[in-house]
Amino acid sequence: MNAFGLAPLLLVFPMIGVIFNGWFGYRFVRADAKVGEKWAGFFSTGMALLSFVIAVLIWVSLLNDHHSHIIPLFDWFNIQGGLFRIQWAFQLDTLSSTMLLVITGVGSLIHIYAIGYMHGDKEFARFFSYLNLFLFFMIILVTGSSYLMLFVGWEGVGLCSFLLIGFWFDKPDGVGWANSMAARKAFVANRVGDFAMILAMCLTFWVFGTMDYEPVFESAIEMFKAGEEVVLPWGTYSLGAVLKWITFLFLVGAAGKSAQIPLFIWLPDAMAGPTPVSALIHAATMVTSGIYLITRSNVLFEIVRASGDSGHLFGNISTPDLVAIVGALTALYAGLVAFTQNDVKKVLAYSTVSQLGFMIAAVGMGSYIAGMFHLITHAFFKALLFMGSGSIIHGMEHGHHHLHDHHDDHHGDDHGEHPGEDHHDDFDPQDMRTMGGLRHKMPTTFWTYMVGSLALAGIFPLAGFWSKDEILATVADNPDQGAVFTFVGWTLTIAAFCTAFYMTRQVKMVFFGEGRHEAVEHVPESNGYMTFPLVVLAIAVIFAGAINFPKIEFGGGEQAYAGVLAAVAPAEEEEAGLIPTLALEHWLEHSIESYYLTNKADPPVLEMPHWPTTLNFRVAIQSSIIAIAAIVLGWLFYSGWSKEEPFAKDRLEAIPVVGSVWLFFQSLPFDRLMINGWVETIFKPMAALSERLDWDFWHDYVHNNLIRDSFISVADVLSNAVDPDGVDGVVNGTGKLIGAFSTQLRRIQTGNVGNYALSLFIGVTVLVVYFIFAS
Amino acid sequence: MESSFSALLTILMAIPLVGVLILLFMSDETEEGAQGIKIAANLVAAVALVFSIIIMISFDGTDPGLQFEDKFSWIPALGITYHMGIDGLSILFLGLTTFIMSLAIGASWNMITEQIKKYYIFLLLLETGMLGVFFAQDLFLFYIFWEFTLVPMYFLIGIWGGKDRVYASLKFFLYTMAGSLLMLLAILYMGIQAETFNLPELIAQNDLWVGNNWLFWGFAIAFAIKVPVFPFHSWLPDAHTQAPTAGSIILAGVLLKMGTYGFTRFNLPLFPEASVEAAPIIAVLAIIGIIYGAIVSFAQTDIKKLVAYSSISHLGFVMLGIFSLNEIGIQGAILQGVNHGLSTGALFFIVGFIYEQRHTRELSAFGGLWKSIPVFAVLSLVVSLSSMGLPGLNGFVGEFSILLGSMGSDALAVGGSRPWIYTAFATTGVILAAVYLMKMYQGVFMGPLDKEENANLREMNGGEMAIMLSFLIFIVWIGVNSQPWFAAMDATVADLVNTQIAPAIESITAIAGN
Amino acid sequence: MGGPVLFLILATISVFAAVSMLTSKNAVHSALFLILNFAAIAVFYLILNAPFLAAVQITVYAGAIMVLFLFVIMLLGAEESAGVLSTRTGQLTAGIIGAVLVVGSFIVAVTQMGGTAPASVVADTRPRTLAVILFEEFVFPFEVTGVLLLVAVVGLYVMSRKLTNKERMEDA
Amino acid sequence: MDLTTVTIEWYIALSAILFTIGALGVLLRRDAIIIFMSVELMLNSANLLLVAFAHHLGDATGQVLVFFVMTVAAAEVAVGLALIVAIFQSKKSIDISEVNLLKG
Repeated sequence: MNAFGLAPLLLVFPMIGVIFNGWFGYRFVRADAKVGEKWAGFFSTGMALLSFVIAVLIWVSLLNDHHSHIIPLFDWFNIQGGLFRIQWAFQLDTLSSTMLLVITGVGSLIHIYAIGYMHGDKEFARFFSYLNLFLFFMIILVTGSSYLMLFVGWEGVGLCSFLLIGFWFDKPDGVGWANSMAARKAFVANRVGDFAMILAMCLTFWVFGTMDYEPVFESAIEMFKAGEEVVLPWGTYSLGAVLKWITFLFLVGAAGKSAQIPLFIWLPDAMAGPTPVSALIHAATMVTSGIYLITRSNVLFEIVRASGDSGHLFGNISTPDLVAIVGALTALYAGLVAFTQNDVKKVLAYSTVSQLGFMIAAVGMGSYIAGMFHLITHAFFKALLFMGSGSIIHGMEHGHHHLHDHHDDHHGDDHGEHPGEDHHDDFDPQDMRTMGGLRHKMPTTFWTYMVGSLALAGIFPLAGFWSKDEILATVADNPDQGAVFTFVGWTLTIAAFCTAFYMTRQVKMVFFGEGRHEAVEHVPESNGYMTFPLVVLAIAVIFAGAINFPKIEFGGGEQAYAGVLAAVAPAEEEEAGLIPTLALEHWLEHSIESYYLTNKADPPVLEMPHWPTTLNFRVAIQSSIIAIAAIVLGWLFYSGWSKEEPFAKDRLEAIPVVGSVWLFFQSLPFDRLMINGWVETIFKPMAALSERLDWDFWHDYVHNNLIRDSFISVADVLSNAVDPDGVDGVVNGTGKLIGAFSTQLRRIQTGNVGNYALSLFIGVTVLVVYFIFAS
Repeated sequence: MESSFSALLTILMAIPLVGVLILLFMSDETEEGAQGIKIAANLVAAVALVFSIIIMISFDGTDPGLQFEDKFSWIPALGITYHMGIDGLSILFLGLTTFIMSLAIGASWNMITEQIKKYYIFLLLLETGMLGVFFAQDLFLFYIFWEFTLVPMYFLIGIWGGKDRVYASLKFFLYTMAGSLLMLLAILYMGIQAETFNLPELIAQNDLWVGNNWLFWGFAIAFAIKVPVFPFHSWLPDAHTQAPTAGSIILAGVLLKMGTYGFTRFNLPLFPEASVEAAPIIAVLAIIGIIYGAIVSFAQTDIKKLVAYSSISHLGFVMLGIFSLNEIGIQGAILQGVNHGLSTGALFFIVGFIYEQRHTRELSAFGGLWKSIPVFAVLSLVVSLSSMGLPGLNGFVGEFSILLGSMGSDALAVGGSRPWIYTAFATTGVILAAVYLMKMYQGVFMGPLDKEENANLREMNGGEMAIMLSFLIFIVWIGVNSQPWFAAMDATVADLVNTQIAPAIESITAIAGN
Repeated sequence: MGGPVLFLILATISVFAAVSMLTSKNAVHSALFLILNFAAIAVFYLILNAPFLAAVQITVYAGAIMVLFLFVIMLLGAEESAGVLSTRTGQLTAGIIGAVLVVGSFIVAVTQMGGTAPASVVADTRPRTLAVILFEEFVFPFEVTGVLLLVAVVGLYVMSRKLTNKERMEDA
Repeated sequence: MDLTTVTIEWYIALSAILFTIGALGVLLRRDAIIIFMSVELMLNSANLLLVAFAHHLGDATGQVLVFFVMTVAAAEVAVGLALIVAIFQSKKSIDISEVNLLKG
């Protein structure tokens, strides 16, 4: 008895939600906002929860049976002549099950939260139908059994992201246009990644003859074992040389979706969407699909790593190395930018980019379990932080409304001294500089936010500590992997410092000190729909580290390394303890095929970096010290922010050299490079040029002037010179001749019936005579 | 020659003509008369549609040859035959034609108010002509139908078009006509040399023209103008923007496909070697068209012109697929032809629907229409997404097959060139499609609703809803389950590739190898 | 084929009736002479083994068609016919020469062809047999004839209906 | 020429004479109604010949053809008389020499 057959229901439930809310919910809300919101909200939450239940059932079934299960539905493509066949099929294994649990679990909580957050919005039902649609596509993404099905979800979540970022497209004063521009930017940036995905899939097909995961991986392994070469229409290549391009293209695709350098610029703008969206799509689920993609394709990446020279893209950097480097650089860069942001959500957005960099770096180093582990914990605490920030924004808006309602009673002059604040339209409920001291106003939000921040900073024993530690330990545990690992290790360590620092800055600015705006005085705690998910997630964050506790061996460093050699760690050695260690690893390793190709295989096919299995005390202590140092520093820096001067220079900006660096990062150099460098200087002139070239030149000039005018001038010559005497003479002469002849003929037509009858009669007679004498 | 007569195709072609006869006896002078004409025209189109569905259902996809043949000698002295038949190359276009025609005739209900009788007569004549183009299996017959379609379209643009309609219709007519002349020369040459105009017989002796590349180009230029392939595209924006909505739908939906169909039906089997030799050239033109069309489309502020230019981009994909010269590419291209007909047809309907109420097509005049006409906005979103190739909708199925086919193309790899470069450039069209379509969609439907005229728009009525939903059903169906659509042409295309193109590639590779 | 005497008598009657029809001034008289001619021909039909046709000849021609003629003559009050013969001499001469030529041609034809022997069998001319031939061998012409009649009816309607005011305006 | 039995030639001659009389009527009379009567006469002469040949050849088909001729005659008379009435309505005369709209 297993639940795999229920897989289609995973999609059916969210789709029902989409249809219900798209068709009925809209009318319900319009008819009666209060009751309608209940219906719309609870219905789609219910659908998300039902999907979660199915996901749990599938998980339970997989506990008994670790193998991957393919549930085919029906053919999508089938071009028999080209042997190209793609089915709609689910692949249920431990990896997709893990993703499913995160998506539907966190997704359900965010649905509940959104009921509270979106309360009062006229487009309440539309919002929930988008959320359900997003779940639908996200589930396709993680359960598809082929790259092409993954791509369906991949584009589908991009679409939902577009719709949800642009959700408030009708706000006045240009805000609506800005929102929809942000949505478009996200869509197009994602499309750049999709460009690479399409090429990667095409290449995969022509190399392996299929796009289904399992056959692709199996034949890749077979070809690698046999040292076969790949025959493509344009030549013959070694497997590594081809796979390095496929994996490179996957990296570009992942960079688009998971907001890595150079395509991350859309994610901070995506904060224009409602906060539950930021929590669900732009923190917990969609943006992690790049990590999922690389983890899913681990065999291909590991073969490239093991291919030596032929797998090198440039110098001696192979694709997995490049993945790690891109991840690490993104982690650092986004961490630095997060320092400079004053918008409460933008800080979290850059933080997300940075943490995604950590995960990408982890999978790039072959530490797929660490990447997935961080993905899960990050989903918990970043969703928590985003929802917390939503709660704060909500509170600030309420406070401001409250203030504004009493505006007539109090005289507004007393806060007119703050420029940019004297008019209520200029009030930005997301600006951290106007906050402060919210911990008393919003206790639940505060405490849960603290848990999330500390987890993100990597403080023991919260979830972030364990997962981030495992990533850093990967570097430490693989001292033989060369310069790339060392570089990535140091970069990530600095990024970890940044993480702790900017989170401290944020927490200090938002919750501590004195309120720097009157609105703070009137901020209420958010309602139960919003705080309940916060509490649930906070508890999850506290305990989530348990899903992959490392083994703890007190044998000192040397022995720790020895333990690592066991690394690759036979599952049978599992120790019975109070808390099971390495649960996630034992669970996921069934889906990471390359794991079975190392020393588990006989003979070993691949060599891959070791996965950290025991707690590396050096790394743990080092990173804890860094985190605590950053927190202390941040605390000192940002204490005593004056109530009177909320918009004074930032503390870091005030320091001579650091200040200019700070300003450099605040000006978002990368975004400018991408937007100005690309769109402005390349695309717009091209469009203008094409307008000139196509319309003015090709259409108007060539056709109207060259072709038409030359035709007309030739016609002119003909009609004025040649025609009158030559052609015309002949034509007119003929005409006159006919005219004269017809004048004579005309006389015969008397109009008298008798005459006509006579001619008929004569004709008949002649014929009769002819017939008689002819015979 | 052996004659056979299953009559189905001839009857299908006669249905619109019967409709024309009926309409001739009706009067559009009174309100009721005009109503009657509309109903009659819609009924005739519906009958043709039902009839074509019956033919499609009874079509056998596993048979590579012609089916439902009507074949007898017509002018024996010249070797001209009356030969109609369909196979995998044309079966989808048969359905597309009758389907698009029904919708175009339906879409004209409110949009055309003058000279109704003539208008519907021209539409029905056009339907017969287009069906004839797709059925004809004799070069002479084909040429007659090919030219015949020009006439009704010329009048449709010239009488019911926008303000520059005379210019546009003349340009359309002359452009296409000029291209056809070369084809006529080629047809006459071939017919006289082979002493027959019957297509299957000509294909059987296509060795006669090996090395005679001007014949290939004679056909290719005529078709390229119709498609239109860059740089022959400049009639298209004029014709599209000036044509009435139904005209644009038909133009995009079916007439342009006559060009791509011509390539598959005539160029590939008649001149396989010339096709292989020309593949890189045409593929490059196709890719220029993809990128160029997309960029120019982005620069437009008139939404109808934007959609018109997007056709150039989309048909670039189709051309690339055909000249990949393998099963995946060709089948993808044929299906993409159908897809383009559906999604661009629907886009023109959307533009027409908005234009009818606002009398402007300037992007800046719109904004926030989602708020005033939400149902229409949602359906338009799906159509736009289909046009930009979102997986799960029809556009992706065609585009992806084409890209896949082009990367594995042996023809494009002849002489050591790298097909993946073609694929990579063509794929940028996918990004650009998102850029220009999103620009249009966002500009029209999103943003604040700050103009009063936009706030008072009416939502679709029942008939318009039915038209949109008919488009959408196929957009989703093909997108989710393309297998039956591919199955219809599997056998024919495989036969074409195996018997004609593969040997040609082999011989040319052998020459290039030496 | 009957005796020569009978033939000559009937032939004389029919020719006399025809010539009288042509020359009489009164249209009603012309019609009555024509009926006489038809009656003579009906007797010929009886001689020629065509009793059914003879009956039809009387009912259709003498009955229906000629009644129609008389009806129209009286409706229009056109008894006094407009001139017996054409005043144009050219026409007259040409007509007479033509007539002579035709008759002459026939006579030449007859003499040249010589006498062919009549068939030994006597055809079965019962109405039933005629019907079988009509509906089997000639069914398509029969249908076409039906269409012809329909067209005639439609034509009659078109010609005889009253003009609408609008059309009268257009005519003027 | 055998004058003792009535052969087919006799009938040919008779019908030729009748036909010519009819033709002359058409040519020489100006009264439209008489012209139509003459046409009827011509048709009858043809009928007579058909029946005579049917008898001569022993084949009833000739008689069947007479039916068709009669039908055509009936249709012609109906249309023709209607025309005459119409002409009379507009010209107040049935003299065909006054009807010459086709004059070139």
